[in-house]
Amino acid sequence: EKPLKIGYSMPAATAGYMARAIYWAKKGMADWQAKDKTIEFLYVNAENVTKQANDIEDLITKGIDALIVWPYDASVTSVIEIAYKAGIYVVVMDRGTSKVVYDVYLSNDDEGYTRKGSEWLAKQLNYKGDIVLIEGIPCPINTTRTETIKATIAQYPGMKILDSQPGEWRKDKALAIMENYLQKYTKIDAVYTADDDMMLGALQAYKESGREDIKYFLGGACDKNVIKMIMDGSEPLVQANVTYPPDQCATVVGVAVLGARGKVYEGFYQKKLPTRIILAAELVTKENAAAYYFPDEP
Amino acid sequence: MIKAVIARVKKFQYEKYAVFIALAVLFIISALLSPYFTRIQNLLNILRQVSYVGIIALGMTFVITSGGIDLSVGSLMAFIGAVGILTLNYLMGVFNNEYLAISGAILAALIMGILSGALNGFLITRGRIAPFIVTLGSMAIFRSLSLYMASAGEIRSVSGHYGEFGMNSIWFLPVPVLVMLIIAAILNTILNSTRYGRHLCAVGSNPLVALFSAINVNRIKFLSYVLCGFTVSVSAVLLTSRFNAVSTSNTGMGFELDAITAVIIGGTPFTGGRGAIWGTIVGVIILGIINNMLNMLGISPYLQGTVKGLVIIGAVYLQRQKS
Amino acid sequence: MIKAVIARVKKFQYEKYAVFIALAVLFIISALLSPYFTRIQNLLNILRQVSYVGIIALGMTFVITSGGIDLSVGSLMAFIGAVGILTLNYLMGVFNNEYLAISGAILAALIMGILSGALNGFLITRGRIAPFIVTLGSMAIFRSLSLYMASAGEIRSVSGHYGEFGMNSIWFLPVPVLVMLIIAAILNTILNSTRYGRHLCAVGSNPLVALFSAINVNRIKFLSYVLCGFTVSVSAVLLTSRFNAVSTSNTGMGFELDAITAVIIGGTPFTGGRGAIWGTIVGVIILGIINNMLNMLGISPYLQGTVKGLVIIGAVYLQRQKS
Amino acid sequence: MNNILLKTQDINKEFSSVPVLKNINIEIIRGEVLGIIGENGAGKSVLMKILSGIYTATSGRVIFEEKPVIIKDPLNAKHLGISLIPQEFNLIKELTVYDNIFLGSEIRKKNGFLNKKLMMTHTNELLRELGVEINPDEQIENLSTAQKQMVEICKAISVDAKLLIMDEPTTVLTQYEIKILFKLMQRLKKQGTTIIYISHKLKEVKAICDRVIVLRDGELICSEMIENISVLKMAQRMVGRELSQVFPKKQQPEDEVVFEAKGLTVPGVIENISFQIRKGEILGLAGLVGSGRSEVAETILGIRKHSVGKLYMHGKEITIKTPKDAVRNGISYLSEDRQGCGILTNFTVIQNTTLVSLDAYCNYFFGYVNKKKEEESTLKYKERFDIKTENLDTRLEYLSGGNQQKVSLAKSIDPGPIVLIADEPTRGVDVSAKQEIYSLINSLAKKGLSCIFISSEQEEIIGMCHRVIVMKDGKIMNTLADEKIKEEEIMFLATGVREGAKEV
Ligand SMILES: Nc1ncnc2c1ncn2[C@@H]1O[C@H](COP(=O)(O)OP(=O)(O)OP(=O)(O)O)[C@@H](O)[C@H]1O
Ligand SMILES: Nc1ncnc2c1ncn2[C@@H]1O[C@H](COP(=O)(O)OP(=O)(O)OP(=O)(O)O)[C@@H](O)[C@H]1O
Ligand SMILES: [Mg+2]
Ligand SMILES: [Mg+2]
Repeated sequence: EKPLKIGYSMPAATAGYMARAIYWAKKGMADWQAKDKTIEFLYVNAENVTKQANDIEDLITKGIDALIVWPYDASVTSVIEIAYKAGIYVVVMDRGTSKVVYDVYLSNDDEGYTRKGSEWLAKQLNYKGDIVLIEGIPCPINTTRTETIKATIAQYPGMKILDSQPGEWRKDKALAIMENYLQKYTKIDAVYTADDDMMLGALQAYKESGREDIKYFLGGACDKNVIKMIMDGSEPLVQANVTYPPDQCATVVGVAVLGARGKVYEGFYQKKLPTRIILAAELVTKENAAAYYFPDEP
Repeated sequence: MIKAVIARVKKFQYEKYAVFIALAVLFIISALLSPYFTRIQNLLNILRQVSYVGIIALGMTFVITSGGIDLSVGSLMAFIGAVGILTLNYLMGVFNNEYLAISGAILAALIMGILSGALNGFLITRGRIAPFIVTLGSMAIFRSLSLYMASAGEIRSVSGHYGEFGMNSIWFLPVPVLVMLIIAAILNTILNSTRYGRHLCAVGSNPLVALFSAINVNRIKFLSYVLCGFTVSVSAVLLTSRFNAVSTSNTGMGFELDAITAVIIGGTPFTGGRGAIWGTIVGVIILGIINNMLNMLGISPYLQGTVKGLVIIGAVYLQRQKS
Repeated sequence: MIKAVIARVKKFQYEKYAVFIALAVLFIISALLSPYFTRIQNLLNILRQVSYVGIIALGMTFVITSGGIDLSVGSLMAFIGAVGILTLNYLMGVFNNEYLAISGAILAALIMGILSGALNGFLITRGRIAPFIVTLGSMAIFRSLSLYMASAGEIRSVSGHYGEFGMNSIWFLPVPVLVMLIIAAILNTILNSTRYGRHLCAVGSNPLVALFSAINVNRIKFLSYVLCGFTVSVSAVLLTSRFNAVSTSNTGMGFELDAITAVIIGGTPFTGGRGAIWGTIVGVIILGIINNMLNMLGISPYLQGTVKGLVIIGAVYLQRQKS
Repeated sequence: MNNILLKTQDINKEFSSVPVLKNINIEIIRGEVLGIIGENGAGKSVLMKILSGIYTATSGRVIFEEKPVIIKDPLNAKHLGISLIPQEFNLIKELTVYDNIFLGSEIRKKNGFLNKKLMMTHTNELLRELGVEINPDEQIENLSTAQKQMVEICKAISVDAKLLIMDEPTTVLTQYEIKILFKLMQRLKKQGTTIIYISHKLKEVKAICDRVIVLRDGELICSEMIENISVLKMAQRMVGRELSQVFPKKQQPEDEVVFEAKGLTVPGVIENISFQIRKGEILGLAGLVGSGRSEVAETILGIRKHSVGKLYMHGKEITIKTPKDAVRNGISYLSEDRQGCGILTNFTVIQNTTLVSLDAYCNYFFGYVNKKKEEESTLKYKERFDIKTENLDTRLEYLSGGNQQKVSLAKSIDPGPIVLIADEPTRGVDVSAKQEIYSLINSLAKKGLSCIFISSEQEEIIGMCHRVIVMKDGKIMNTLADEKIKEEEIMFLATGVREGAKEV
């Protein structure tokens, strides 16, 4: 087969989740390379959106056939567009673009991610109780998540969101915020954090405080340590999680290879791969936790 | 005696051109390491990629020469970008001429840049607060205000033409590169051939002596921050035009560190009193080449920081002065 | 005459205690705004929250007093944390005494901190490279090395006891707070009452005069970076012990800016020559109170930056000196 | 038109409630050269700074050209036509000579750009008039102290001031340069410039001034036409008491050679410098500006690397790489560049005094400083030199120039050196303190100290030294001893010209 040059651009690992995403991206590339020696991967990593635009330009200069981008945010659309218009096979993932400048868009479901989780939480609490939130860094995904849970909880008159503060996707920040919440609110029923790193920080603060009012801690995105807790039942405060699988970063590699070669999945009767693939957010509980446990992830 | 003169001349030239030598060394190494590096398109890419930080670094050179520092440039960039695009979108509804709207938005952005710089300058000179603190504070404030304007999301322009000029090339030079070079030429002249430039160095070197020499120290400092704000706004207009959008949470992130680094690599001392405009340009280009090479060579993302750190230290080591 | 004395005393005290006054003002405002603020537990929380940056800021005070700067502290924290926990996990397999393993790991971390600080100091003094560049470079390098060690993920300790001492309180003071206060007391004595402290101020004030005064300028500077590396390692041990883990991508992120800000709020001038250890402690506490109040008042995340920026500028404005 | 250019009415100045000027009423007459003298800390510089807008008076008025004026900053003073050469250096080290001379009053072309060529030409003219060879395009940081002083003077005379204030312009100049300066002042006077001249060199005051004003402790003591007051009288008025013999009696040095330099060479700066100094000897180094005297000192100190040459202490060869080595070997240096190399302006009097000798105040184990001991020994210097300061914890930036110099001297003596290199030790010090310094050096010499005495004041060299080395262009011209030490001879060796043989 004809050699294929695939460029892969991701944001840098500034949070635990991104580290796992990069792990899967690399795994995806390594697996394909082992299968098919004619594929060359060029992987780049950006600390900010401007650097990502530069990265994509550099990849185009190196004459790639396909481009996989996890955009920092939708503002890189215009640069992705250059690649797309130049006839490069473009796969965009996760945080979307503002125009259709891709052949395939593959993503997790941010809204579903929060809705599934918050509905589970509401149900566990019998639709009654007070919740505190810990958000990530202010950015579009964070806004989606925060607004979704606010909307979900608003459906239930017995429930109230007491507060929502930014924990920057960081364990230590979330811990400090939780310490402050515990001073401020004498009764909290559950804690929702926008991802697992922050949930672990908040949990630690709660345990250190010696209080006994909180019933549930819910994060998301299946940190391996959290999944282990759920599997083992070692932490009664943590009983569920929602998937936001970072292995999408490996999946897109296959999508790009097939797409760039004009192929489709086996048994897929359409001429082309689907333009939009949205991965469902699944609720993880003790029953199904084992399926989501990847001990090799960072 | 003649010997002494020759020695003097030699030393002088080495110091003056050290940064260019560092650039040449880096260029040659890069050319040897990657076949893509010397392609015209790649070199033009590098130039355009660095031009946004480059333009800011030019203003920063003035601020650092005056003995100050401006940490707010990155956030200010997002803020001005947001103001510019919001104005554009608003004006698109008011005027029926798109170009008029674009001009209005650019004007608004430039004015905003000047005002924001003036605010920094005012607090530093009139308020007598350390530049580090003032601009650290305004860094937080500008970012926060831009996040607030769009709930941390991006603001897209509704104009189809706004995105054009930022991507155009004139003859073969991309517009932002051209703008950077023009501003550099102007600022270089100001720094070396005008009264303001002289006074700037004097203020940066020893404000007390400058005061004794009947120089209006506060005015000189104030203007350097205004200028810096202006360059940020120029850069913001070009960058938002490139994206035809601004990301309030991301745009300009970390630019302050890049700009300061470029200025210092370029030979302007951190303590002020002297400034090297062309040195700054070389400084940003060095940073650009490093980033480009990291991509071209496909170095592990985890180890890129190590390579980058080593090259920056190495580039400055090459041009360190004899004791 | 008596009048004169009174006036003198007044002036002297205002400058010296300005930062304490700023703290008091902030404290009173906070107490009025939020009923939870003055709870003992909340105040202890604030102290513990700031102690990690606080310990680093103490070392930073020495570096800034010497006329330098250290941008690498945040990354170094992650790096040392990673080294410490990896060593711990390794030693847990070698020794069968857990406490022995923990002691070994802490020792390794402290040594690593001293060595890393020494590396910075060496490049700055022997290499004659600007502190800004050296530590910017090593910031990138340390972060990159720690990311590499764990593929940007988290490294957890396998020890059950390592996490304990970082959490303990002695009498009622949390261990990290106690450590911070003890280090502050020691460094305050060193700065004000020993030969090294005197020489440090001399070097920061005017290196040429220091050189003529038979001071080994390079040695003094070098030691300040070593000390800073040491304080980072102490802080790293306490922080990783708190979490019984280190996140290579997150730990220490942005600590350099917080530490420098605290030092400057505390009254140490950015240009060196003078240092205020207790001022630095007050500086971190001010930062801690700001963060605490932002949460307590439930201010919108988008606008938190604005409030924080304003308060920092305001706190320093309160203590600006008369011209 | 009235012939009074400037008048002060009841000027008072306090620094944090401490009065330094009390009800000063003076009149300055158009076209005169007015001398102002007074002890260190008398308030001369402060008064001048008030006239040039650097400080504002606590109370009182200034009348300039018959109009009351408020001089709020130096810019304001410049517009009025008042120009000041401050006592401390006032140059930007990163800028060139001509930039500094025209700083704040740059010449511009019609298009607004700097007219560098014209400024350089003017600079060249000014420098030639002063008789110094400095490249106008040279950076200040590459100049020697005396050269800087000349640039400073150029700077002041380059502006067309109505009132030119010179605060101790000649402290580091030799007679040769001073003569040129005086010629220049005469010319300016003829052109109608009024000059205020502050100096501790009373003979100069006598020579150049038309009238002299004496300040003591912030009060105006008297104003006399120069014909009516002798140098001795001036000194008495300043100090308020009789003054005894200026120079102490020279002691015969011992025969033992303490220190020796052999063939010191720093390419392009000094060449083949060899000399010996005996125990208790005071060895003078004389020469013109830029003759390389300070460079010899800096080379011995290890600040400059010598390419050839050896140093011996008590006959044993010593290697000195840094000033620390020098101090360890018992060599101490008093720099002529007080603010650049000598003292730390943000350190207190005590901290400065003990900076070099700090080891003696520390315990061995921890380097813990015994502050009581520090204070005691600093107090001794304060009393001995009459250092005028509120208390010993005052930062040096708040001391007058002469008092800073006294602290600087204390600092270099405190380690108890075997060899003291004193570079312009009496720079800016008043007459009575000068006497005190002379007698101190003399008594130390009696106890066995060897002193290399660098000075631009011939009188000092002649009055103090056992032998004098005269330098020119970085080389030793000759060494004079005992009765051979004469002004005429030193001048001849330093310039290579006999007095009156040639006009420069
Ligand atoms: N900024 C200041 N703050 C406080 N005190 C000051 C300040 N400047 C000067 N003084 C004090 O004012 C007094 C007069 O100082 P001034 O500099 O006028 O003396 P001077 O007559 O010029 O002496 P010298 O001959 O040594 O130069 C001194 O006692 C000095 O300590
Ligand atoms: N940093 C430097 N670089 C190059 N040349 C220098 C430097 N400093 C001084 N010189 C030169 O060295 C020569 C000697 O200067 P020096 O300061 O020793 O004179 P001096 O005899 O001490 O005069 P004075 O005692 O009056 O200051 C001068 O010609 C000067 O130009
Ligand atoms: Mg004076
Ligand atoms: Mg000299």
